[in-house]
Amino acid sequence: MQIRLRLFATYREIVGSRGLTWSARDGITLRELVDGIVAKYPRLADHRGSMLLAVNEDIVSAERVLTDGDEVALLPPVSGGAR
Amino acid sequence: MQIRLRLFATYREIVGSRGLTWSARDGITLRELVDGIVAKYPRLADHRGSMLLAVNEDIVSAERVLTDGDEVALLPPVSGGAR
Amino acid sequence: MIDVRRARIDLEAVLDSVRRDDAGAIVLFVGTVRSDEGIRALDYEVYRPMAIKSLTALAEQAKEKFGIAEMSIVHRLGRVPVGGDSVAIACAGIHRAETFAACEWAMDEVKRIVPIWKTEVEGRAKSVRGSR
Amino acid sequence: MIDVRRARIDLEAVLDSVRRDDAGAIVLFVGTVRSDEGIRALDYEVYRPMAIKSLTALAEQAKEKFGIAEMSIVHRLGRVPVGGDSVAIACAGIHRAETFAACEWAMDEVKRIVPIWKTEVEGRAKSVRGSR
Repeated sequence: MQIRLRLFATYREIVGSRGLTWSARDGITLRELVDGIVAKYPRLADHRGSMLLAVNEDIVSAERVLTDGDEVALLPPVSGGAR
Repeated sequence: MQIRLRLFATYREIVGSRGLTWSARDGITLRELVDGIVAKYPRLADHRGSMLLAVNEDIVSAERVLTDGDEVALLPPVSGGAR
Repeated sequence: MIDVRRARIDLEAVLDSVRRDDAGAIVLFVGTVRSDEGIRALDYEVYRPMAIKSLTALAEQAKEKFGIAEMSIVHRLGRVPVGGDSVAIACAGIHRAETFAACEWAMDEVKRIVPIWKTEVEGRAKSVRGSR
Repeated sequence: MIDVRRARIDLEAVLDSVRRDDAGAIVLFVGTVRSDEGIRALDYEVYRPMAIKSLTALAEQAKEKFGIAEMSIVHRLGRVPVGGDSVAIACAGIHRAETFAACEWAMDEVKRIVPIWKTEVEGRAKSVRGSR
């Protein structure tokens, strides 16, 4: 199945893209998906502890089972507002 | 000597004027001046406890000795801002 | 900017008066005339020179007490209809906690010590009101 | 009014969006890009649909939590130069204590949970700067 991936700030810089499509086996969990992404982009590994995960614009747990067409976003810690 | 008197809000309504000139003997204290004003406008008596007194735009004590030409303001409790 | 004036308060100008490149937080408080049974407006009466003096002192005190960069206070005088702005306090600081605190403190002080008095202006309940 | 936008924030419009005749207190917070050694601007990046969703939820939560009447939040995205406004939160309530509290709480939440990230844009120190 196809998962749409969205990347922001530091993660975008590491991966070199704002968004890409990721092929995954059916029934994969969010955690397994992220394992695969980190394996391909090892510089993401340092950020795993502070990474927030959203599926279809909602923050969800890493145990979430993904479905074809889901939009998964890897979110760095936020820093809105002024400096 | 001549004292300029300024009145606001409730006090203005009681006295019927925003300001007037008051003749007083030399060396009079602010307290004595107010005694005279209250004697002339007895409806001010109820307000004496909450009345603030200013001479030449500064809040001062009732023991202040007045000088010719002083501007004395009788100030009701303030209520600026919105309701 | 410290002012007591008859004209409408230009909020954008009040905000701009406290802007500084080194102060990243601006807090503006606006007090408006709230609608209430039978009230059409408020009349503000002021002892102007003393009010200006005490607002100026208050802004200086706020800067010292809270370590903020700038404060402006503008108060209306005369008649302000329901919905109109009667007072605006803008405050700029480096951090937001003290900027909020300074603005709130200043508004409390305005109500406590600045020689401004208000009178309610009552409106007769005209039958026209029911048609709204 | 909840918005995340590239265009300059119209503060007067943000204020007007929370006005209500029965709410006499309005508090506006404006976060601006603070000048700092070598910084020329901040670049704001946002996960827009999620940001809009979380700002909307946040304003609703603030209304419930503090009993205030209205809240608007507008955040810039893209490049904001030093001195520019990056975020505005306006809040209207009946009493000022909770209106201040709601506005401050909302700004803390924006920084804590809304998916917006900033990157510093550094400027080379040009000799022109010395002429100012």
